[in-house]
Amino acid sequence: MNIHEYQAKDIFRRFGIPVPPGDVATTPDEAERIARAYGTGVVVKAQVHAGGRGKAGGVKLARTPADARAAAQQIIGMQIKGLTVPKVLVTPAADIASEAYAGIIVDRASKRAVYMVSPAGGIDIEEVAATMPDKIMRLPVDPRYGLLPFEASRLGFFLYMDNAKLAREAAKIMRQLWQAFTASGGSLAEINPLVVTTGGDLLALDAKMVIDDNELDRHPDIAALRDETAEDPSEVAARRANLTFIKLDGNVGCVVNGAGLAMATMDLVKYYGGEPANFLDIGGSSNPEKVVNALRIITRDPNVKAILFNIFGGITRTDDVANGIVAATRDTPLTIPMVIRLTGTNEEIAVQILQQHGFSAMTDMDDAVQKAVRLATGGKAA
Amino acid sequence: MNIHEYQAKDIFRRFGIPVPPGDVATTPDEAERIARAYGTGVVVKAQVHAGGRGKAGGVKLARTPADARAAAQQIIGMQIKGLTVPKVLVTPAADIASEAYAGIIVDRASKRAVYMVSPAGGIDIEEVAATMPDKIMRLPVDPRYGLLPFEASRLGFFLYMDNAKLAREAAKIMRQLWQAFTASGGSLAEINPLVVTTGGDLLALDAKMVIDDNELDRHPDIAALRDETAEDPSEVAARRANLTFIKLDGNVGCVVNGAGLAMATMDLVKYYGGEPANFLDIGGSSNPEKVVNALRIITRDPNVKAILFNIFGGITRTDDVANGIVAATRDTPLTIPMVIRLTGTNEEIAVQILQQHGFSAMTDMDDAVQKAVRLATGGKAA
Amino acid sequence: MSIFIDRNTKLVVQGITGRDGSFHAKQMLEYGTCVVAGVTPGKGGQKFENKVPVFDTVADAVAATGANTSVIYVPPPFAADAMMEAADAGISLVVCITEGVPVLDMTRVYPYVQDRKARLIGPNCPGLITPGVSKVGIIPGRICTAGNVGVVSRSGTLTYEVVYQLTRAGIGQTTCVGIGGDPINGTNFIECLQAFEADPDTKAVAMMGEIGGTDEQQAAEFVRAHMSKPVVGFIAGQTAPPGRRMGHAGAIISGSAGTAAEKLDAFKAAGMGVAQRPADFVTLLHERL
Amino acid sequence: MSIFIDRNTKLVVQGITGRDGSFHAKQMLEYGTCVVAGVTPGKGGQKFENKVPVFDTVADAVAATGANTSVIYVPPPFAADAMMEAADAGISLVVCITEGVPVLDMTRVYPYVQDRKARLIGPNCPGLITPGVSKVGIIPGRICTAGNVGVVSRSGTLTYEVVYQLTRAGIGQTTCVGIGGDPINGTNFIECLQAFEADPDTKAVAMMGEIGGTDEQQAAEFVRAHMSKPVVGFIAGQTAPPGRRMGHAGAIISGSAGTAAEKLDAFKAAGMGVAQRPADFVTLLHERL
Repeated sequence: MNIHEYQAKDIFRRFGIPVPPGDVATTPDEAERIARAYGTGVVVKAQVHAGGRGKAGGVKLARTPADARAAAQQIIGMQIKGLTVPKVLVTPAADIASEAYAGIIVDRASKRAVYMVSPAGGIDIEEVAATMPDKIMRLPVDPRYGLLPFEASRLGFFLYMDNAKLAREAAKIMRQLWQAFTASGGSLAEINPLVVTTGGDLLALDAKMVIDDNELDRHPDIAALRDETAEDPSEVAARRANLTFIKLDGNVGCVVNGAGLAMATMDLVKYYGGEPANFLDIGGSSNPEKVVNALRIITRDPNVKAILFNIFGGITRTDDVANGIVAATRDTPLTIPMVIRLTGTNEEIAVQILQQHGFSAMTDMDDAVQKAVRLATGGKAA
Repeated sequence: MNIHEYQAKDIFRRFGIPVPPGDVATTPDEAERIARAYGTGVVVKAQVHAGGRGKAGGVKLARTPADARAAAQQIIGMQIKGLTVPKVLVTPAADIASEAYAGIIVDRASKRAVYMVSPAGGIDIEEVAATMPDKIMRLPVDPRYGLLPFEASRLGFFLYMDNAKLAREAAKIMRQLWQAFTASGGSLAEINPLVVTTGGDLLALDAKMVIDDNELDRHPDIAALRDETAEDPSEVAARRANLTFIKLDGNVGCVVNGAGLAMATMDLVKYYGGEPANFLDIGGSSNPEKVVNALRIITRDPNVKAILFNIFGGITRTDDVANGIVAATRDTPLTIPMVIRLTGTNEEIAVQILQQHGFSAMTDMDDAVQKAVRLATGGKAA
Repeated sequence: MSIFIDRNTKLVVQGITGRDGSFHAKQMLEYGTCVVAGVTPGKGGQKFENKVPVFDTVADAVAATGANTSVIYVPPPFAADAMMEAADAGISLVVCITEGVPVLDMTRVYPYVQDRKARLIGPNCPGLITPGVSKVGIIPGRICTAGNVGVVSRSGTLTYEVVYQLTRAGIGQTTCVGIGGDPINGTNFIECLQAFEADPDTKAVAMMGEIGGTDEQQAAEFVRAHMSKPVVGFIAGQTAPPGRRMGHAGAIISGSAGTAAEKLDAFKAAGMGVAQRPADFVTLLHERL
Repeated sequence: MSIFIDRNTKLVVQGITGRDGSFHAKQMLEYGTCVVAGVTPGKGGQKFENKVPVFDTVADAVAATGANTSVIYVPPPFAADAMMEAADAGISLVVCITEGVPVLDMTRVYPYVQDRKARLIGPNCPGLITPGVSKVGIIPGRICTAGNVGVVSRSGTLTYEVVYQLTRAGIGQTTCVGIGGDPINGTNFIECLQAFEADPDTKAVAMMGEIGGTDEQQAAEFVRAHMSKPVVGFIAGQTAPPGRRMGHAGAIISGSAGTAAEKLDAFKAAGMGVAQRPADFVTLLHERL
């Protein structure tokens, strides 16, 4: 789960990390009021779950409250990578002497959380890794010990080699960031940039955290940070229905059980000349209700020209899926064509149910995908 | 550092372990008042840093407030293994259905803290180990993981094999005890007995904790629990003077640098027919003040008939020791003979200082010990 | 022959009295798996289906039955503890089906299991099956048939799809292993490929990867350097957008790393067969057997 | 020859700018120990005594100087971290002089150091010395002389006393090792005995134990089963009362376990020479050399 910069800063602050003050505005009026209260120049920053805010014009310096108002006016409601910006963070502008990077990610190769720090901050860490690999220190953390004091010290001295005071303060921040990361069930925590102000103080000027969805049950306070106004409405609806759904731009709506098969189905749509409209996994335990919700969400997308079911019954009972299709189309019949492929557990019963209600079912995945693509493109593809 | 039962129970309570209520009395009046307030039969328990309280008559059941008063009268001030009982714990008597044992000790062999539990509680666990070894489960805890839930569960089911409810509750107590132990810097934590009441509840009826002296700086709240009224006054004085001192019953007072050499010196006193009056280690860094304090503490013991210095100068400068001897005897000359052996760092200077003040010094350990024993026993031994 | 499970597999089912555990324990018994014990704390002494003894702890189950393999169907908050319990009790193959185990839990579980020399498969995996011999997990038995192709995959139903197509085309399997879709799991592609290479009955391997991470790239390098047997690979997620988690916690393209294109290139560079779609496995394996 | 330290020992001193660290670093330099680096976070770039470079971290020191041995003089709250830092930086012999390290810290340090294949000596120990070659720790150099007796001990000044008497009697030492007086330490008697047995120059061993624990009993069993060289043992604390800690955290008789009598019996049963008093080492070793 993504959280906003201001939320990550609240967490950081709780763990003692120095972060600048800041307040959230959802209207230009509020932004102006906040800027006036600070009485200094401010930065107005889009709070949105997408990278590259700066380049997209989502971060603006404002010298006066009126500027802040104007900046908020421009930013709130703008689209960044397909997401609407619901709010801005208004925070006093800082005088920056230098910028560094500090982050923790879960590394699949070492099977550990890994610290990455670089004295070259403020830019994308991948870029640093590609162009100045010796400017990055990677430090896998043994979860059984946590970040040890000497490890924090190594990170601190790597960042501020020539300044023992800053190195020691940075080491402390490294330990605090580790605490914030583990205590929140993070899968990523980042300070970029970590700045030295012209006054010589360290400050986490930007903050990013991603929370492991699987940790949310353990951390209700963190789960409560979810901002549905910042998400795609169809994905919010899908999550509420316990579906895993990601909206794409294609024309073939896909309903599949299992993530791997769902991806393979999308790929096959593309292979046969179509474009998948979504990723949708109904999961292992198939109750008819899930199928009803899935159809409802997919048909809301005007781009979808055909619907493709691809169900391989293992734990999933294909008759449940068939019943769901029947239930969903009983009251509001579909206005676009649908191709149903199912095989596996209770396949015969499922086919019978579908046939009784005027649907036909296929058993071969390639045949089904080709047919769906043909229907979606009006026969132009494949 | 030893703490009292009532203090250990306070800690246990803070970690959620079910312990019976109880209040501390330092006078029979208080004991009576507490018993009256409970309005039930009570147990009056000596709070003293010595084992075998029960056998020594330090634990008494009292049916009425008057009985409680009488019991406190008997117990407060009594001697148990050389220590005076300064106070009693007055606690409601419990109806006991069964008694078990649970404890954590630091095990030198596995280099870990080890859990030990036994369904045969209420008696000395060493006795259980000797007579019913299959009634004990030993579980070394990996400090990098702490007590894992499945380990706590194994302990719980070992204690209450036939009762899943009790097993699960005990597992929870095992986790809480582990937390209490590690959070307090313990070197021992014990519940003996852990009882099931006739009402079917688990209760830590007795509690014992020993704190690692080396952890006290980290845990000022625990360090504050030290009860000097429960310690030998000469040992209290020694600790304040940063000396490691243990009082014994012999007649040769020993002042040595280093624990191993101190023990070896005591052993040599015994070898030559004397009896050491104490263990005393002045430690590595020798300032004259320490020597002054050491002599003051030793000469307070009327049993001491001769004093033996055995100093091997490594880090310890023997001239510092010589200066200490001179300073200590300047104002209050000794009334008993003293034998000084020193060798090592600055030995020549030390000998000179001593000779200038009328003391002689020896260099051979055996010679010095023999002489001290001879002087203490009036020439009867060796 | 087979890898990881065979006629000597003696299985304990952790969470045998739960909804999923009891359902699949029955399925495994029906398939012929040697299920010797179940574990549910507090239900020790009961019998599952009137024949499988249930214990309070895995240690008790191992002591009483000599179980050497465990399969875990417990809810996510307890799965890490269950994996560690199994490894600590001396189980040598631990298969965790549970989906939704926190990844930081897995960073602790992995060294624990390693220290005890146990093999962990999963979590968030369908388990494994040696057709006709033993099934540990949830792979539907009827879609498999004994033969000489090893199957290893990061996904569940996609594996079923491929195995189903192989079986229909007359290509049987030695063992099918689902290693799971989480970013940190116990056994990776390389360890499975190594085992298939060592298994005399396996003549070729079908491998299904996904976007995310570099496991497939490393596996391809292993194939190039160490495999004498032909391997055919597939990557799901060619149409996945970057930065979005495609269902599986591990199926996510971070920045420019972990794309399907990158993985398919690695397969080609290693001389592997590359299946553009699941159905290609049949033709590519036929060519190589 | 010698054990653990020799002419190839390249030493880094952790806490070199502290009170104890600087004093003993000078002593070691004077003795001829190859002190290649010091570490004090924040003092990187300085020179100690105008010649030994100081670094901020042990990793930096190892990278720049190739140090293979570390000696630690840092205050107790930081000692555990210092030991782990040394082991993590690739130091193969870590000697911790610091007294007062919490025992629960040591339960964490021990597996950490083990995992990194480093040898830890101490904490709360005087270190070790190979007379005439290298001194790591605080054992006074002038009481030692090169020879063919290995010395291993749980204590500091008692070791000095015995070594002093040996030297005066013309009995030289290969290496003297103080393993420390804490209940949990890195290297025990058996590992030292093993090393002395393997060292061609060591002809006999003097071993000084104390009350508390069972290390000496196990060492005696090792002597009986695996040592060809004569070993003479001593136990300090014959007059110690049970249940009281005799200075050293490890020197405590718990219940009936860890008494001097028990340990001396084990020595006798193993055919070891038993020194009743420190001076006996001289005669008993003379008989055996």
